[in-house]
Amino acid sequence: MKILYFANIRQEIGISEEDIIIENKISIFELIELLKKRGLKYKNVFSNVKNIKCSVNCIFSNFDTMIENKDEIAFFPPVTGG
Amino acid sequence: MKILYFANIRQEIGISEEDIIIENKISIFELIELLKKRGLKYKNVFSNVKNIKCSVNCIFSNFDTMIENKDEIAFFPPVTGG
Amino acid sequence: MIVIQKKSFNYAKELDIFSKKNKLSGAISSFLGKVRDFSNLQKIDAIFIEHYEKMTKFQLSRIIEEAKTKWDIDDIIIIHRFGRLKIGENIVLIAVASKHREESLRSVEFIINWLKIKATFWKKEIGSDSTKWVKQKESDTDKIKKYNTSF
Amino acid sequence: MIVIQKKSFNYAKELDIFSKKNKLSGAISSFLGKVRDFSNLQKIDAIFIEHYEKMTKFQLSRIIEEAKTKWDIDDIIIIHRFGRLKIGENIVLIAVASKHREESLRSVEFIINWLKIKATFWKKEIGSDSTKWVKQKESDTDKIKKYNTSF
Repeated sequence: MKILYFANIRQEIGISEEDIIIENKISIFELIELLKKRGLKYKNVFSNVKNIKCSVNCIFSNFDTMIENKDEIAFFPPVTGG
Repeated sequence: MKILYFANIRQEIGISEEDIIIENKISIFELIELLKKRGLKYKNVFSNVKNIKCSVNCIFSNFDTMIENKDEIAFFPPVTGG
Repeated sequence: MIVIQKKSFNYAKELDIFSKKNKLSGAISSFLGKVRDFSNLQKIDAIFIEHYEKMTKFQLSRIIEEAKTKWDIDDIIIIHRFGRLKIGENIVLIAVASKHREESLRSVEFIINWLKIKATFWKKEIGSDSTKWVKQKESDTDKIKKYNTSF
Repeated sequence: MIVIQKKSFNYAKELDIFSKKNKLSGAISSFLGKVRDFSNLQKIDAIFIEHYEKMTKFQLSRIIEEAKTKWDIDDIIIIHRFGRLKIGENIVLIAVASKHREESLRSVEFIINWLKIKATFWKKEIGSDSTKWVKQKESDTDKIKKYNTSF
Protein backbone atom coordinates (compact mmCIF):
# COMPACT_ATOMS: atom_id res chain seq x y z
CA MET A 1 0.00 0.00 0.00
CA LYS A 2 1.04 3.55 -0.64
CA ILE A 3 1.56 5.63 2.49
CA LEU A 4 1.80 9.41 2.31
CA TYR A 5 2.97 11.85 4.98
CA PHE A 6 2.26 15.57 5.05
CA ALA A 7 3.34 18.73 6.85
CA ASN A 8 5.14 18.23 10.20
CA ILE A 9 4.68 14.44 9.93
CA ARG A 10 6.43 14.38 6.55
CA GLN A 11 9.15 16.58 7.97
CA GLU A 12 9.71 14.48 11.08
CA ILE A 13 9.73 11.14 9.29
CA GLY A 14 11.84 12.63 6.53
CA ILE A 15 10.02 11.16 3.53
CA SER A 16 6.79 12.11 1.79
CA GLU A 17 5.71 8.64 0.69
CA GLU A 18 6.58 4.98 0.76
CA ASP A 19 5.22 1.59 -0.28
CA ILE A 20 4.50 -1.23 2.14
CA ILE A 21 3.23 -4.73 1.38
CA ILE A 22 0.98 -6.41 3.91
CA GLU A 23 -0.22 -10.03 4.03
CA ASN A 24 -3.81 -9.57 5.11
CA LYS A 25 -6.20 -6.72 5.72
CA ILE A 26 -5.24 -4.73 8.78
CA SER A 27 -6.61 -1.74 10.60
CA ILE A 28 -4.93 1.66 10.57
CA PHE A 29 -4.21 1.11 14.26
CA GLU A 30 -2.27 -2.00 13.27
CA LEU A 31 -0.51 -0.16 10.46
CA ILE A 32 0.65 2.46 12.94
CA GLU A 33 2.04 -0.29 15.18
CA LEU A 34 3.91 -1.71 12.18
CA LEU A 35 5.29 1.72 11.31
CA LYS A 36 6.45 2.37 14.87
CA LYS A 37 8.74 -0.64 14.51
CA ARG A 38 10.50 0.97 11.54
CA GLY A 39 12.61 3.29 13.67
CA LEU A 40 12.81 6.08 16.19
CA LYS A 41 11.41 8.79 13.92
CA TYR A 42 8.24 6.79 13.31
CA LYS A 43 8.03 5.95 16.99
CA ASN A 44 8.23 9.62 17.92
CA VAL A 45 5.69 10.73 15.35
CA PHE A 46 3.15 8.07 16.20
CA SER A 47 3.70 8.06 19.96
CA ASN A 48 0.81 10.49 20.30
CA VAL A 49 -1.87 10.13 17.63
CA LYS A 50 -4.18 12.73 19.11
CA ASN A 51 -3.16 15.29 16.50
CA ILE A 52 -2.86 12.88 13.61
CA LYS A 53 -5.60 12.57 11.02
CA CYS A 54 -5.63 9.98 8.30
CA SER A 55 -7.31 9.27 5.01
CA VAL A 56 -7.91 6.10 3.05
CA ASN A 57 -8.18 6.71 -0.68
CA CYS A 58 -8.79 10.41 -0.06
CA ILE A 59 -11.56 9.86 2.51
CA PHE A 60 -11.02 10.98 6.10
CA SER A 61 -11.03 7.72 8.07
CA ASN A 62 -11.01 6.43 11.61
CA PHE A 63 -8.08 4.38 12.87
CA ASP A 64 -10.19 1.23 13.01
CA THR A 65 -10.79 1.34 9.25
CA MET A 66 -9.55 -1.86 7.58
CA ILE A 67 -7.07 -1.39 4.76
CA GLU A 68 -5.39 -3.52 2.13
CA ASN A 69 -2.52 -3.31 -0.37
CA LYS A 70 -4.43 -1.47 -3.07
CA ASP A 71 -5.28 1.42 -0.71
CA GLU A 72 -3.61 4.80 -0.47
CA ILE A 73 -3.20 5.86 3.15
CA ALA A 74 -2.19 9.36 4.25
CA PHE A 75 -1.19 10.68 7.68
CA PHE A 76 -1.30 14.39 8.43
CA PRO A 77 -2.12 16.99 11.10
CA PRO A 78 -5.47 18.82 11.14
CA VAL A 79 -5.64 20.97 8.00
CA THR A 80 -4.87 24.69 8.01
CA GLY A 81 -5.63 26.02 4.53
CA GLY A 82 -7.66 29.03 3.46
CA MET B 1 -40.93 73.57 5.62
CA LYS B 2 -39.56 71.61 2.70
CA ILE B 3 -41.57 68.54 1.76
CA LEU B 4 -40.10 65.88 -0.53
CA TYR B 5 -41.89 63.04 -2.29
CA PHE B 6 -40.26 59.96 -3.71
CA ALA B 7 -41.04 56.98 -5.96
CA ASN B 8 -44.75 56.21 -6.50
CA ILE B 9 -45.74 59.03 -4.13
CA ARG B 10 -43.78 61.57 -6.16
CA GLN B 11 -45.32 60.15 -9.32
CA GLU B 12 -48.89 60.22 -8.02
CA ILE B 13 -48.68 63.71 -6.57
CA GLY B 14 -46.83 64.91 -9.65
CA ILE B 15 -44.10 66.96 -7.97
CA SER B 16 -40.90 66.00 -6.18
CA GLU B 17 -40.82 68.80 -3.65
CA GLU B 18 -42.64 71.85 -2.33
CA ASP B 19 -42.44 74.45 0.42
CA ILE B 20 -45.13 74.98 3.01
CA ILE B 21 -45.25 77.56 5.80
CA ILE B 22 -46.94 76.57 9.06
CA GLU B 23 -47.87 78.79 12.02
CA ASN B 24 -46.96 76.52 14.92
CA LYS B 25 -45.31 73.18 15.45
CA ILE B 26 -47.50 70.36 14.18
CA SER B 27 -47.26 66.60 14.03
CA ILE B 28 -46.71 64.72 10.80
CA PHE B 29 -50.24 63.36 11.23
CA GLU B 30 -51.46 66.96 11.14
CA LEU B 31 -49.26 67.77 8.17
CA ILE B 32 -50.82 64.87 6.29
CA GLU B 33 -54.29 66.21 7.09
CA LEU B 34 -53.22 69.63 5.74
CA LEU B 35 -51.84 68.05 2.58
CA LYS B 36 -55.03 66.03 1.98
CA LYS B 37 -56.88 69.36 1.70
CA ARG B 38 -54.63 70.40 -1.20
CA GLY B 39 -56.45 68.27 -3.78
CA LEU B 40 -57.55 64.88 -4.95
CA LYS B 41 -54.06 63.58 -5.73
CA TYR B 42 -52.91 64.24 -2.19
CA LYS B 43 -56.12 62.76 -0.81
CA ASN B 44 -55.60 59.57 -2.80
CA VAL B 45 -51.96 59.21 -1.87
CA PHE B 46 -52.52 59.81 1.83
CA SER B 47 -55.84 57.95 2.14
CA ASN B 48 -53.90 54.88 3.22
CA VAL B 49 -50.68 55.60 5.07
CA LYS B 50 -49.87 51.99 5.83
CA ASN B 51 -47.26 51.89 3.09
CA ILE B 52 -45.94 55.38 3.60
CA LYS B 53 -42.73 56.03 5.49
CA CYS B 54 -41.46 59.45 6.41
CA SER B 55 -38.28 61.14 7.51
CA VAL B 56 -37.60 64.37 9.34
CA ASN B 57 -34.20 65.85 8.49
CA CYS B 58 -33.09 62.51 7.09
CA ILE B 59 -34.12 60.48 10.14
CA PHE B 60 -36.88 57.90 9.81
CA SER B 61 -39.71 59.27 11.98
CA ASN B 62 -43.07 58.31 13.36
CA PHE B 63 -46.16 60.24 12.35
CA ASP B 64 -46.51 61.75 15.81
CA THR B 65 -43.15 63.51 15.50
CA MET B 66 -43.53 67.27 15.88
CA ILE B 67 -42.16 69.38 13.05
CA GLU B 68 -41.59 73.04 12.32
CA ASN B 69 -40.75 75.32 9.39
CA LYS B 70 -36.99 74.68 9.40
CA ASP B 71 -37.48 70.93 8.99
CA GLU B 72 -37.15 68.87 5.84
CA ILE B 73 -39.88 66.23 5.64
CA ALA B 74 -39.93 63.39 3.13
CA PHE B 75 -42.67 60.89 2.26
CA PHE B 76 -41.86 57.68 0.49
CA PRO B 77 -42.72 53.97 0.28
CA PRO B 78 -40.56 51.31 2.02
CA VAL B 79 -37.14 51.36 0.37
CA THR B 80 -36.11 48.84 -2.28
CA GLY B 81 -32.45 49.44 -3.08
CA GLY B 82 -29.54 47.01 -3.29
CA MET C 1 -16.01 55.03 1.48
CA ILE C 2 -19.50 55.63 0.17
CA VAL C 3 -20.07 56.29 -3.52
CA ILE C 4 -23.53 56.95 -4.95
CA GLN C 5 -23.35 57.50 -8.66
CA LYS C 6 -25.34 57.42 -11.87
CA LYS C 7 -22.61 56.02 -14.08
CA SER C 8 -21.66 52.37 -14.13
CA PHE C 9 -18.72 51.09 -12.12
CA ASN C 10 -16.10 48.50 -12.86
CA TYR C 11 -16.53 45.70 -10.32
CA ALA C 12 -13.08 44.23 -10.86
CA LYS C 13 -11.27 47.55 -10.87
CA GLU C 14 -12.94 48.75 -7.69
CA LEU C 15 -12.09 45.54 -5.84
CA ASP C 16 -8.56 45.63 -7.17
CA ILE C 17 -8.04 49.13 -5.79
CA PHE C 18 -9.71 48.15 -2.52
CA SER C 19 -7.59 45.03 -2.07
CA LYS C 20 -4.35 46.87 -2.85
CA LYS C 21 -5.28 49.70 -0.50
CA ASN C 22 -5.81 47.07 2.21
CA LYS C 23 -2.88 44.90 1.30
CA LEU C 24 -2.31 43.52 4.78
CA SER C 25 -5.93 42.77 5.62
CA GLY C 26 -6.16 39.00 5.77
CA ALA C 27 -9.76 38.85 4.54
CA ILE C 28 -11.78 40.73 1.95
CA SER C 29 -15.42 39.78 1.50
CA SER C 30 -17.66 41.35 -1.07
CA PHE C 31 -21.19 41.38 -2.40
CA LEU C 32 -22.18 42.48 -5.90
CA GLY C 33 -25.83 43.00 -6.82
CA LYS C 34 -26.76 43.06 -10.51
CA VAL C 35 -29.91 43.69 -12.53
CA ARG C 36 -31.69 40.43 -13.25
CA ASP C 37 -33.76 39.80 -16.36
CA PHE C 38 -36.90 38.88 -14.49
CA SER C 39 -38.70 39.58 -11.25
CA ASN C 40 -41.45 37.69 -9.52
CA LEU C 41 -43.85 39.69 -11.59
CA GLN C 42 -42.57 39.93 -15.12
CA LYS C 43 -39.75 39.80 -17.64
CA ILE C 44 -37.98 43.09 -17.32
CA ASP C 45 -35.90 45.17 -19.74
CA ALA C 46 -34.30 47.60 -17.33
CA ILE C 47 -34.72 49.18 -13.93
CA PHE C 48 -34.85 52.76 -12.77
CA ILE C 49 -33.49 53.68 -9.33
CA GLU C 50 -34.45 56.87 -7.58
CA HIS C 51 -32.97 58.01 -4.28
CA TYR C 52 -33.05 60.69 -1.60
CA GLU C 53 -29.48 61.79 -1.99
CA LYS C 54 -28.83 63.54 1.30
CA MET C 55 -30.53 60.85 3.36
CA THR C 56 -29.06 57.90 1.44
CA LYS C 57 -25.53 58.99 2.16
CA PHE C 58 -26.39 59.61 5.81
CA GLN C 59 -28.11 56.24 6.20
CA LEU C 60 -25.24 54.34 4.58
CA SER C 61 -22.75 56.08 6.85
CA ARG C 62 -24.84 55.10 9.88
CA ILE C 63 -24.89 51.48 8.71
CA ILE C 64 -21.11 51.56 8.29
CA GLU C 65 -20.62 53.06 11.74
CA GLU C 66 -22.87 50.43 13.24
CA ALA C 67 -20.91 47.65 11.53
CA LYS C 68 -17.68 49.10 12.87
CA THR C 69 -18.96 49.00 16.44
CA LYS C 70 -19.84 45.33 16.00
CA TRP C 71 -16.73 44.01 14.28
CA ASP C 72 -13.03 44.79 13.97
CA ILE C 73 -12.95 46.17 10.44
CA ASP C 74 -10.03 47.66 8.49
CA ASP C 75 -11.99 49.27 5.65
CA ILE C 76 -15.40 49.36 3.95
CA ILE C 77 -16.55 50.46 0.51
CA ILE C 78 -20.14 50.79 -0.68
CA ILE C 79 -20.91 51.79 -4.26
CA HIS C 80 -24.57 52.14 -5.25
CA ARG C 81 -25.96 53.38 -8.53
CA PHE C 82 -29.11 55.26 -9.40
CA GLY C 83 -30.83 56.17 -12.66
CA ARG C 84 -31.62 53.77 -15.49
CA LEU C 85 -29.79 50.43 -15.43
CA LYS C 86 -29.94 47.70 -18.03
CA ILE C 87 -30.11 43.95 -17.50
CA GLY C 88 -26.83 42.55 -16.18
CA GLU C 89 -25.50 45.91 -15.05
CA ASN C 90 -23.99 46.31 -11.58
CA ILE C 91 -26.28 47.97 -9.02
CA VAL C 92 -24.37 47.76 -5.77
CA LEU C 93 -20.97 46.68 -4.52
CA ILE C 94 -20.10 46.19 -0.87
CA ALA C 95 -16.64 45.13 0.24
CA VAL C 96 -15.15 44.82 3.70
CA ALA C 97 -11.50 44.29 4.60
CA SER C 98 -10.63 42.84 8.00
CA LYS C 99 -8.01 40.79 9.75
CA HIS C 100 -10.12 37.66 10.06
CA ARG C 101 -12.73 36.16 7.77
CA GLU C 102 -15.56 36.15 10.27
CA GLU C 103 -15.62 39.95 10.57
CA SER C 104 -15.66 40.65 6.86
CA LEU C 105 -18.25 37.97 6.01
CA ARG C 106 -20.55 39.04 8.85
CA SER C 107 -20.31 42.73 8.09
CA VAL C 108 -20.90 42.43 4.34
CA GLU C 109 -24.09 40.54 5.14
CA PHE C 110 -25.02 43.10 7.81
CA ILE C 111 -24.50 46.01 5.42
CA ILE C 112 -26.52 44.57 2.53
CA ASN C 113 -29.31 43.46 4.88
CA TRP C 114 -29.62 46.92 6.45
CA LEU C 115 -29.14 48.72 3.16
CA LYS C 116 -32.25 46.89 1.91
CA ILE C 117 -34.27 48.33 4.81
CA LYS C 118 -32.68 51.68 5.62
CA ALA C 119 -31.05 53.15 2.51
CA THR C 120 -33.45 55.46 0.65
CA PHE C 121 -33.37 53.94 -2.80
CA TRP C 122 -36.47 52.96 -4.78
CA LYS C 123 -36.48 50.63 -7.73
CA LYS C 124 -38.88 50.68 -10.65
CA GLU C 125 -38.98 47.74 -13.03
CA ILE C 126 -39.38 48.61 -16.66
CA GLY C 127 -41.01 45.68 -18.42
CA SER C 128 -42.07 45.31 -22.02
CA ASP C 129 -45.72 45.83 -21.11
CA SER C 130 -45.65 47.99 -18.02
CA THR C 131 -43.49 49.67 -15.40
CA LYS C 132 -43.99 49.12 -11.71
CA TRP C 133 -42.40 50.22 -8.48
CA VAL C 134 -40.86 47.30 -6.64
CA LYS C 135 -42.39 46.44 -3.27
CA GLN C 136 -40.21 45.81 -0.23
CA LYS C 137 -40.05 42.11 0.59
CA GLU C 138 -41.18 40.81 3.92
CA SER C 139 -38.22 38.43 3.83
CA ASP C 140 -35.96 41.49 3.81
CA THR C 141 -37.51 42.93 6.94
CA ASP C 142 -37.17 39.49 8.54
CA LYS C 143 -33.45 39.37 7.80
CA ILE C 144 -32.64 42.30 10.08
CA LYS C 145 -34.55 40.93 13.05
CA LYS C 146 -31.59 38.81 14.07
CA TYR C 147 -29.43 41.87 14.71
CA ASN C 148 -29.36 43.40 18.14
CA THR C 149 -29.37 46.82 16.51
CA SER C 150 -31.83 49.63 16.12
CA PHE C 151 -31.30 52.78 14.16
CA MET D 1 -14.59 25.44 -11.01
CA ILE D 2 -11.73 24.41 -8.75
CA VAL D 3 -8.23 25.72 -9.38
CA ILE D 4 -5.28 24.71 -7.20
CA GLN D 5 -2.12 26.39 -8.36
CA LYS D 6 1.35 27.47 -7.34
CA LYS D 7 1.42 30.75 -9.22
CA SER D 8 -0.32 33.87 -8.02
CA PHE D 9 -3.75 34.82 -9.33
CA ASN D 10 -5.28 38.17 -10.16
CA TYR D 11 -8.20 38.68 -7.77
CA ALA D 12 -9.90 41.38 -9.83
CA LYS D 13 -9.45 39.62 -13.15
CA GLU D 14 -10.82 36.32 -11.85
CA LEU D 15 -13.91 38.00 -10.43
CA ASP D 16 -14.37 40.01 -13.61
CA ILE D 17 -14.38 36.84 -15.69
CA PHE D 18 -16.67 35.13 -13.18
CA SER D 19 -19.16 38.01 -13.12
CA LYS D 20 -19.25 38.27 -16.92
CA LYS D 21 -19.71 34.51 -17.23
CA ASN D 22 -22.68 34.80 -14.85
CA LYS D 23 -24.03 38.02 -16.24
CA LEU D 24 -27.63 37.37 -15.26
CA SER D 25 -26.98 36.14 -11.74
CA GLY D 26 -28.39 38.83 -9.47
CA ALA D 27 -25.86 38.25 -6.70
CA ILE D 28 -22.16 37.51 -6.58
CA SER D 29 -20.51 37.11 -3.19
CA SER D 30 -16.84 36.49 -2.71
CA PHE D 31 -14.18 35.89 -0.13
CA LEU D 32 -10.47 36.60 -0.59
CA GLY D 33 -7.92 35.35 1.91
CA LYS D 34 -4.47 36.98 1.91
CA VAL D 35 -1.19 36.43 3.73
CA ARG D 36 -1.00 38.64 6.82
CA ASP D 37 2.22 40.01 8.24
CA PHE D 38 1.75 38.55 11.67
CA SER D 39 0.17 35.58 13.39
CA ASN D 40 -0.71 35.04 17.00
CA LEU D 41 2.78 33.78 17.50
CA GLN D 42 5.17 35.99 15.61
CA LYS D 43 5.92 38.50 12.89
CA ILE D 44 6.09 36.51 9.69
CA ASP D 45 7.91 37.03 6.41
CA ALA D 46 6.13 34.48 4.24
CA ILE D 47 4.14 31.30 4.41
CA PHE D 48 4.56 27.92 2.80
CA ILE D 49 1.51 25.87 1.85
CA GLU D 50 1.69 22.15 1.25
CA HIS D 51 -1.26 20.05 0.08
CA TYR D 52 -2.40 16.53 -0.81
CA GLU D 53 -3.26 17.26 -4.38
CA LYS D 54 -5.60 14.40 -5.23
CA MET D 55 -7.50 14.65 -1.96
CA THR D 56 -7.69 18.46 -1.93
CA LYS D 57 -9.45 18.55 -5.27
CA PHE D 58 -11.80 15.79 -4.18
CA GLN D 59 -12.59 17.48 -0.86
CA LEU D 60 -13.26 20.84 -2.49
CA SER D 61 -15.56 19.22 -5.02
CA ARG D 62 -17.47 17.53 -2.18
CA ILE D 63 -17.84 20.87 -0.40
CA ILE D 64 -19.14 22.44 -3.61
CA GLU D 65 -21.61 19.60 -4.15
CA GLU D 66 -22.83 19.95 -0.58
CA ALA D 67 -23.33 23.71 -0.99
CA LYS D 68 -25.32 23.06 -4.17
CA THR D 69 -27.70 20.72 -2.37
CA LYS D 70 -28.31 23.40 0.26
CA TRP D 71 -28.78 26.50 -1.90
CA ASP D 72 -29.90 27.44 -5.41
CA ILE D 73 -26.53 28.35 -6.92
CA ASP D 74 -25.68 29.38 -10.47
CA ASP D 75 -21.91 28.99 -10.32
CA ILE D 76 -18.97 28.57 -7.94
CA ILE D 77 -15.25 29.19 -8.28
CA ILE D 78 -12.55 28.26 -5.77
CA ILE D 79 -8.92 29.20 -6.37
CA HIS D 80 -6.35 28.11 -3.78
CA ARG D 81 -2.62 28.44 -3.95
CA PHE D 82 0.20 26.34 -2.59
CA GLY D 83 3.98 26.80 -2.32
CA ARG D 84 5.73 29.84 -0.93
CA LEU D 85 3.63 33.01 -0.59
CA LYS D 86 4.82 36.42 0.49
CA ILE D 87 3.05 38.92 2.79
CA GLY D 88 -0.01 40.45 1.14
CA GLU D 89 -0.28 37.77 -1.55
CA ASN D 90 -3.62 36.15 -2.31
CA ILE D 91 -4.07 32.66 -0.85
CA VAL D 92 -7.66 31.74 -1.66
CA LEU D 93 -10.59 33.15 -3.60
CA ILE D 94 -14.13 31.83 -3.32
CA ALA D 95 -16.96 33.32 -5.35
CA VAL D 96 -20.57 32.21 -5.72
CA ALA D 97 -23.12 33.48 -8.24
CA SER D 98 -26.81 33.04 -7.48
CA LYS D 99 -30.17 34.61 -8.15
CA HIS D 100 -30.64 36.03 -4.67
CA ARG D 101 -28.15 37.43 -2.17
CA GLU D 102 -28.96 35.01 0.63
CA GLU D 103 -27.76 31.98 -1.31
CA SER D 104 -24.45 33.46 -2.41
CA LEU D 105 -23.60 34.96 1.00
CA ARG D 106 -24.49 31.76 2.85
CA SER D 107 -22.62 29.49 0.50
CA VAL D 108 -19.40 31.54 0.40
CA GLU D 109 -19.34 31.33 4.19
CA PHE D 110 -20.17 27.62 4.09
CA ILE D 111 -17.37 26.92 1.62
CA ILE D 112 -14.64 28.81 3.47
CA ASN D 113 -15.72 27.34 6.80
CA TRP D 114 -15.61 23.79 5.48
CA LEU D 115 -12.44 24.39 3.48
CA LYS D 116 -10.72 25.29 6.76
CA ILE D 117 -11.66 21.88 8.19
CA LYS D 118 -11.77 19.52 5.22
CA ALA D 119 -9.43 20.70 2.48
CA THR D 120 -6.01 19.08 2.80
CA PHE D 121 -3.78 22.15 2.90
CA TRP D 122 -1.15 22.81 5.56
CA LYS D 123 0.41 26.16 6.26
CA LYS D 124 3.86 26.85 7.62
CA GLU D 125 4.76 30.30 8.85
CA ILE D 126 8.23 31.47 7.99
CA GLY D 127 9.30 34.04 10.56
CA SER D 128 12.58 35.86 10.89
CA ASP D 129 13.66 33.59 13.77
CA SER D 130 11.90 30.32 13.15
CA THR D 131 9.42 28.45 10.99
CA LYS D 132 6.44 26.66 12.41
CA TRP D 133 3.51 24.68 11.16
CA VAL D 134 0.23 26.45 11.85
CA LYS D 135 -2.16 24.69 14.25
CA GLN D 136 -5.84 24.31 13.40
CA LYS D 137 -7.95 26.71 15.45
CA GLU D 138 -10.65 25.45 17.72
CA SER D 139 -12.78 28.39 16.61
CA ASP D 140 -12.63 26.95 13.09
CA THR D 141 -13.96 23.58 14.19
CA ASP D 142 -16.69 25.42 16.10
CA LYS D 143 -17.80 27.27 12.97
CA ILE D 144 -18.92 24.14 11.18
CA LYS D 145 -20.99 22.83 14.06
CA LYS D 146 -23.94 24.94 13.01
CA TYR D 147 -24.30 23.12 9.71
CA ASN D 148 -26.53 20.11 9.48
CA THR D 149 -23.95 18.44 7.30
CA SER D 150 -21.49 15.63 7.70
CA PHE D 151 -18.92 14.54 5.19
